Amino acid sequence: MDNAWSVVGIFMIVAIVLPGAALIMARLLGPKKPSPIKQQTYECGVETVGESWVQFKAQYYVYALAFVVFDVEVVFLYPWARAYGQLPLFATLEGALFILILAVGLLYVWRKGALEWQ
Amino acid sequence: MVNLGDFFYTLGMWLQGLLMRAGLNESAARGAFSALVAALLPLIALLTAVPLIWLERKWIARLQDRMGPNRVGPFGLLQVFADMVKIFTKEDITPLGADRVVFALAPVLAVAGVVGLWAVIPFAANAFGVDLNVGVLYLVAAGTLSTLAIMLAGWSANNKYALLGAFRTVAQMISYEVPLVLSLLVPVLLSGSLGLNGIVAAQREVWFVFSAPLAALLFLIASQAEVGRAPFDLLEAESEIVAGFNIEYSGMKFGFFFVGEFLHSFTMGLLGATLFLGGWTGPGVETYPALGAVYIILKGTFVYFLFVWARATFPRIRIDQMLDFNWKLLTPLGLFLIPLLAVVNRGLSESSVWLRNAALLGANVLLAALVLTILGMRGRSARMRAASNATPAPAALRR
Amino acid sequence: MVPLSWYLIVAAALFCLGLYGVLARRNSVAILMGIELMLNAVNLNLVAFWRYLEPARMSGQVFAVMVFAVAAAEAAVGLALIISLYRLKRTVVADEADLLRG
Amino acid sequence: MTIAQVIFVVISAVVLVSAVLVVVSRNIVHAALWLILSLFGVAALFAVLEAGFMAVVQVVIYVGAIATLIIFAIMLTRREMREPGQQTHRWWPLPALLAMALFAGLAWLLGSLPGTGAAPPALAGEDPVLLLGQALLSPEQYMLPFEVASVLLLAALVGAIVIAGDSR
Repeated sequence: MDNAWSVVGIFMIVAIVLPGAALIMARLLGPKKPSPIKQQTYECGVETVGESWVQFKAQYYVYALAFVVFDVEVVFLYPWARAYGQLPLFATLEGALFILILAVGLLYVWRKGALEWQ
Repeated sequence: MVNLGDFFYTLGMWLQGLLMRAGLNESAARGAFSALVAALLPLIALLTAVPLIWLERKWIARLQDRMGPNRVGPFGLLQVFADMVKIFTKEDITPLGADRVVFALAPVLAVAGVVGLWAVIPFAANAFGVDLNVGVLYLVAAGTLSTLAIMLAGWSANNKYALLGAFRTVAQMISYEVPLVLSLLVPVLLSGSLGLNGIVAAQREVWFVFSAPLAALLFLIASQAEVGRAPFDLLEAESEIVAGFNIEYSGMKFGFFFVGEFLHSFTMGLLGATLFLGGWTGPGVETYPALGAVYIILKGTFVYFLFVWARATFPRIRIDQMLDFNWKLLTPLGLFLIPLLAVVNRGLSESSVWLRNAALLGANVLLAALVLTILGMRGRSARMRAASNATPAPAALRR
Repeated sequence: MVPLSWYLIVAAALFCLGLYGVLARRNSVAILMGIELMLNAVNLNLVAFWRYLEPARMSGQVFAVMVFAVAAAEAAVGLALIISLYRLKRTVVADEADLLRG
Repeated sequence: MTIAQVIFVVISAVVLVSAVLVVVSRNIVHAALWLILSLFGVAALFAVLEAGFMAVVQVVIYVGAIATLIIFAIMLTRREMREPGQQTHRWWPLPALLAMALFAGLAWLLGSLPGTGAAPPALAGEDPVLLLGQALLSPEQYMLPFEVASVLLLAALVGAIVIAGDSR
């Protein structure tokens, strides 16, 4: 029990079990009268045409891509933010350089027009 | 001697003493106690949703010049319980062709992701689930569960509008996660600690909302978008995608998405209070640490009120505006803010607290003025272009 | 107490599963998932060695963080290639990606 | 078995079983979901190893970012998913045999390795994240890889945008 994460583990298990138990309780309490019409896919009363896989804009991928890159960047920045105060000023500038290199990436994506929704 | 001022500590010690008298040794008693806290805190978090829903409905009603719930019980206080009875006894419909397990898992994860955030929030000097040395990153990690839940919900329902809505929602959530994590980085920069207790302790003198107001603003906007409330509620635009990713959900499963949203908003309020408004610090906390719980709940409710206020005030934005606002304003702003604050903070680390914080505030104001000037210039040129396009073209150019 | 060898065995099994996925799957997204499993096995090894051999020096964790960065870059570029290929040839099956054969 | 060992075995079982399901699932979306569970399991193993930073980073980067990217890519290339066709090669037993042989070899090698049964040494009193930051920032340690990582991410961003956005 000396590992702080064991508390987090118990916490997450309870956080998943509680709503799960409530769902089961609701299922027991609620009526159950399934019918094919009721279970149809809902589209405001209009009958469904085709399957549920519709073609998506590839542009969603561009945003996901930018997100991944910046997410990884920020993860690198957290140890920097933790340590820079106890290191020479040089270390602060290293972090700034790290951010600026990626800011160039954002500028490139912007200039390329990949961020224009169409 | 019983010190009621330090209520939580006294309670904890009393319980541990009880366990030790029952035959456990000291470390086992401490372990059992923290396991008990870890098991009770999620329950408390879930129950918080009950007063929250009433509070928010009343606030929204007052902001819109209505009464709000006022039929069931005094001031409509029992309305939420009536709704709970209703939602518990509703039929639980799973559409044909849905992936049943994933369909049921999604709402559970949506709630668990929000409740998971409560594990690290310090409510008072001695009242918190656990003090992780990577608390701030833990918040980001727990937040990914909510994104995951929405993807699962959208995919498993076998409905094209659900999938479309889920894609929009996820695009919004991951986009706004960038400024959110950038704004979470600022308290870490200023306090030199990743644990939330360390961040609160570093705000004893000056709250971070005063040394980094821009970061607090980023946090406010990004968390509103992360929760997906107006003006960022285009992911459930009824007129376009009939309620989005949760279209096929009914009964308790729908209720969980609903509860998750309310609870997420309030939890973000608590986090905003912890990271930027000094958490449980306040007058008299040194002598009566239990007062901290009162302070953080008041501050958290205040931030939550800001979220509700924004929800009641702003009209819904379009998807291109939502993405532009994030990638062309908030993210670059965050990227410039962080090195600026780091350099100022590190450069003045030897000088007095007040000078350093004044310089940080000055840096924020300068950056804000710069951004506003650039935005003003861009807006003016856009208006000029629009005006020149509106005038009829010369006859020679007309074909 | 869990000995180091247990972690290494789990990591080895994870690596071999990933390897099987990479070699046997036809869908290129599934191949990429296999690569992610292999990278995770490597990370598990790095962190286990850090904890058991040199907890005072952070080399193991630094390497693991670098693996994260490489994994993210690889996934970003790899999936972009797959999407681009899908647009061009309407397939994500790796064997059918024979652009040079014309 | 002690409690720690039970916890380890349970988490490892989750990791390995879901990894098996990743490589054998016929439905690619299910494979992605099992991958997410496997990645969560690895994060839990990191937490057991008291590498808290690694655990949260695993969830943030792998589950939050890479898995999201994979699911987006699956949705964008969806036609293939509906096809009931073979998900593995005709000659799939060959890689299976190869993987098993590799595992047997590694296991034999591990068995002959000395000193893998010892208990882990106590952690240093310092915050591991602080030590990690210092290691990443000091010029005599890993300053160069730190900066190169940012260049790598820049290259990945530019390259992926060029590749994925070539239709416009």
